[in-house]
Amino acid sequence: MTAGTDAQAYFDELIATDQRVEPRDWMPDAYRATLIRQIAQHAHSEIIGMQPEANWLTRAPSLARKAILLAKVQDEAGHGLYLYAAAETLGVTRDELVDALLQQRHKYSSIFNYPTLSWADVGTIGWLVDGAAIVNQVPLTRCSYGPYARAMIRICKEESFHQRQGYDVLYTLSHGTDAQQKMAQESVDRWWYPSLAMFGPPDKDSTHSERSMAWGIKRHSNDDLRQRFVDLCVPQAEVLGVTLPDPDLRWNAERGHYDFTPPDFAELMAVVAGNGPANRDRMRHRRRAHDQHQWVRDAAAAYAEKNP
Amino acid sequence: MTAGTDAQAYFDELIATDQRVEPRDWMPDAYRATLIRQIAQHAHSEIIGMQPEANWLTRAPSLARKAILLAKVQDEAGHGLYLYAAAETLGVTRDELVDALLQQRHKYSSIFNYPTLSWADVGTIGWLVDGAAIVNQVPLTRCSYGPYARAMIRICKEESFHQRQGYDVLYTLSHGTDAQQKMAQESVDRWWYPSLAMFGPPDKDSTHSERSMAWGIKRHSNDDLRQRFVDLCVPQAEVLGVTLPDPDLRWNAERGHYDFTPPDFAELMAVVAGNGPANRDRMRHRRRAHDQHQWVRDAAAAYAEKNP
Amino acid sequence: MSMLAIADDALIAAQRLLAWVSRAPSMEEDVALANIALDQLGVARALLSAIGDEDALAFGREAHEFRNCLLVELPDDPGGGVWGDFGVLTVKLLFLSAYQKLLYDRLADGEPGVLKDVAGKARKESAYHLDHATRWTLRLGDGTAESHARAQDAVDALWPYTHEFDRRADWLAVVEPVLAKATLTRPADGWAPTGGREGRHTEHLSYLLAEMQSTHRAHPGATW
Amino acid sequence: MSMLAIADDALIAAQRLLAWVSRAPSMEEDVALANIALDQLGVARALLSAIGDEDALAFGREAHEFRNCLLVELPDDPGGGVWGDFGVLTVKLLFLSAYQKLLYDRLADGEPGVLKDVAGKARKESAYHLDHATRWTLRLGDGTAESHARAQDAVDALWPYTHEFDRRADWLAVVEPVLAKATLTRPADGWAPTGGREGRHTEHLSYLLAEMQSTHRAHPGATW
Repeated sequence: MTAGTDAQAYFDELIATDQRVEPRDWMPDAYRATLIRQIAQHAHSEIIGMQPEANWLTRAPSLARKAILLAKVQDEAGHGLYLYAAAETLGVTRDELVDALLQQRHKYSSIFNYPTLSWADVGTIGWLVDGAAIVNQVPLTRCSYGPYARAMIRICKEESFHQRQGYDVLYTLSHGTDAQQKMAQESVDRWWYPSLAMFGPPDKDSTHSERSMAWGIKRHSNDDLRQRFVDLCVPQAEVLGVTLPDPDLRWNAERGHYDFTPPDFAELMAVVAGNGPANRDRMRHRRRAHDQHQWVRDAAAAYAEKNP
Repeated sequence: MTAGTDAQAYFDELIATDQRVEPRDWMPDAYRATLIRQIAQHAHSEIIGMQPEANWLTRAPSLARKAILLAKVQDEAGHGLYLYAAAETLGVTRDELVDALLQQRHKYSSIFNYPTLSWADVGTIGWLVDGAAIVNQVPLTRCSYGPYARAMIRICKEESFHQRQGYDVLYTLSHGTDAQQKMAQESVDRWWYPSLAMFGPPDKDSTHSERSMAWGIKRHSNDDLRQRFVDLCVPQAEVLGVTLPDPDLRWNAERGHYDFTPPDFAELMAVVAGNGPANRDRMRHRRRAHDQHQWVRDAAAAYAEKNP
Repeated sequence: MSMLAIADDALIAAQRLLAWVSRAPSMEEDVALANIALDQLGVARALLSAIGDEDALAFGREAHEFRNCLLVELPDDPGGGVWGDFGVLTVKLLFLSAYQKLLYDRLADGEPGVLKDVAGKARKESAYHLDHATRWTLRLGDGTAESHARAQDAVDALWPYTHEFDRRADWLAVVEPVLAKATLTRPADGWAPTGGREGRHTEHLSYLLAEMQSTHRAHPGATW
Repeated sequence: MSMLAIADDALIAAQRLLAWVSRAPSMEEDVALANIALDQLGVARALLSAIGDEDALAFGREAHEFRNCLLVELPDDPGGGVWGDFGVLTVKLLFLSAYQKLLYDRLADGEPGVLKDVAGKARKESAYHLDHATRWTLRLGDGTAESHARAQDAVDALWPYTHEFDRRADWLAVVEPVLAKATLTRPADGWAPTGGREGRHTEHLSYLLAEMQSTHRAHPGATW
């Protein structure tokens, strides 16, 4: 579609009045490309994000927790499907996007490149990782692109359910036996800074941000969202009875916020670049699920052709 | 080698005077074939017999027991090697014999077609299976074929060591917690009759036996050995505090032996025919170990050729 | 069929199924297999809770105390790895869900009680499982030469274990037409391993339990 | 290097090695690998006994309490199955035994105590392990095209984990010539995962422990 003056004006008007851009509407190529990249990355994150939690499905310590975790991981697959469908409204195919993931032309959220080392990590991921995701994603329910905004409404609702479940896992552990309490604390110690890093680099180093703000794709700065997350977590950690591993974490009455130690952004960059503890395992797992089932997809295609 | 009158006479003389036939000596073709079959079957049994016990190597409940079990399974591999070497003195190659196993032209002891379902089975195999093997094999230390007789001397010594270790595992269990005692009894219940079946079909149905007796390969009938084994086990079971699962087991003062219920020989025949609980798993395991390492053997051969 | 046996079938089937999640041939299949695993887990929990403490029963028993049929404990990868063979998964689910559907139908129409209540819901779920497995059996059996061969291998390997199902004639009446339509050969009957219902299992079950029970057992007396 | 870390290296290495017994490429190799596993187990037992109760330490700790390097906990089959890749096994043993030999040599020449005593015996054993692994590395690296590719894949995959070894220069001086002689390419240094010595492991260790500890944990307080 070429940009007529009218189309551009209509688009600008939609953005200016905080209305939704829909698939049939004209949109700037860069807007479309930005959205495809962002929605795809989000979809990839849901799919890769199944792995760290699925890692504890076979070993959940009670049948009730096993069922809850299974339903959660299933939801993530559903979110992935839902988001790929949203991306497809922008004129790409899911196969293209999956290929971009497998060929590592696309990224996914770096948080999933950390390993899940104990059952407590299932709780901590729910509490901190889903918690951070919600803080990141709630503003996206007002994203200027309609299909993405609507997907995020549904996803945020489910994520918030997951977050409460994770919190509950951790609460049970931190009020359990000594060994369970240790397990909970050890887990929070490992996940705190990677969770803070989920909001991306500090504003001063953040690329893409300004344009995304102007387009109504992004609504708050990385640092603002990170602060909001910390402010939410501190009182929750107190109720949980776990210690956030930051000796400099304290209330700043002047700012009306908690002061905190920022995550190690050099580590974040290393993980993004492919050198997190589990990047290789995650991609190997995803590729293997894809590659070793080529024969299944071939069979389905052959059967469909014979039985139209 | 053709049988001259002198050679046949010399062979007959050796047998008659209970001396040893050596590889360089002339021997009847049928004698050679019988020995090859028997020694190979014995070697195969050692190799296949590694599997049921190796099944508990990763899960042994103490490091001391793990080390003992590991050394035992290693001994079995060693016995296999030793026996294949003895068979090779009769003019076959190990590769031919291994091939006969993999192609299922040769048998191995049917006892290894039963699964090991608990740690107690490690004890029971030592006590009953190694015990039965020793009763079977001690007479073979006086076998007319020298290399086999000498192999059996060494093997019986080690087997008897293994038997005591197994007995000790079981003794510890049967004097342990309730759950351990149950584990021991449940294991003995499963292994008792298969162990009795290790002595083969009843004398009236036993093929090959008479000729093997005449040749000094076999020294006692199946039923005699089975009786000897039962007579040995009953007092040991009492010390162990386990019940042998035979309500008709009782001392017969007249015979000077224990009366007992014979094993279900129809079941034995089914297992021999390939339909035991684990026949397929055992052969699949052995074939896989062989097949999936063809590339390793090829590499070793290629390297040896380049570096003579 | 004891209630415990029905529960254990469902529990062990769920444990095998959920290992597929994140490893399936497609994302839709990840969702579907998670769904089937959740259904099985739901039946297991309802029945185990009727018998006693569901977690004590799931995490506190040893292998010989489980009463599931052997079929459900067989690994989807004969090598014991976490990456199963989708042909084995499909055929196993076909065999199992055909059996479970018949069983739940009978129980749902039977005497009032927990079994009737649970079966009333489970019959619909197992009808879906059977439908799902049937569709995949057709695709694999009548798909490519490779998929046909893999499906037939799975059918041949798993067939002996179906002798443990009661009311075999009814079961055959469901399964044989599916195999025929999928151009798969119905194996001859022969070896018929049993023992699951009496607690005599294969060597595979204790490994499954070792993993399943590991977290629970590492913390005796803890609440989760 | 704490005594616990040295013991845990040996224990976890033994646990990986003994899974090969009955699955090796030849019967001689079954014997050899059992032998190496027994040596590792012997070191682990001697050191753990010096620290405390060997079984409480082996079977009673959780993953984050283990101090082994990451290399030894990596599965020989990346799919987590029991059937490992002999190339991975070989290269892992080469890397590990080169490191252990250097370590035991130092300790055997060091201050009197348990470590010195254990290392005095273990240095000879690890010299044999290193020799065994070297021979296989040469055969695989300089064998067929397939074996070369598989050995190189293993070298590439495992190399990053060797950064966790201290005194890397000494280690490189042992390993680099072996790789060169085996016509294998020494990978560039880059990603250098760590954490094992602080109890931050890979996802693989907890599975290994779940299996290893299963019998022991199922019977709290029992004597074996």
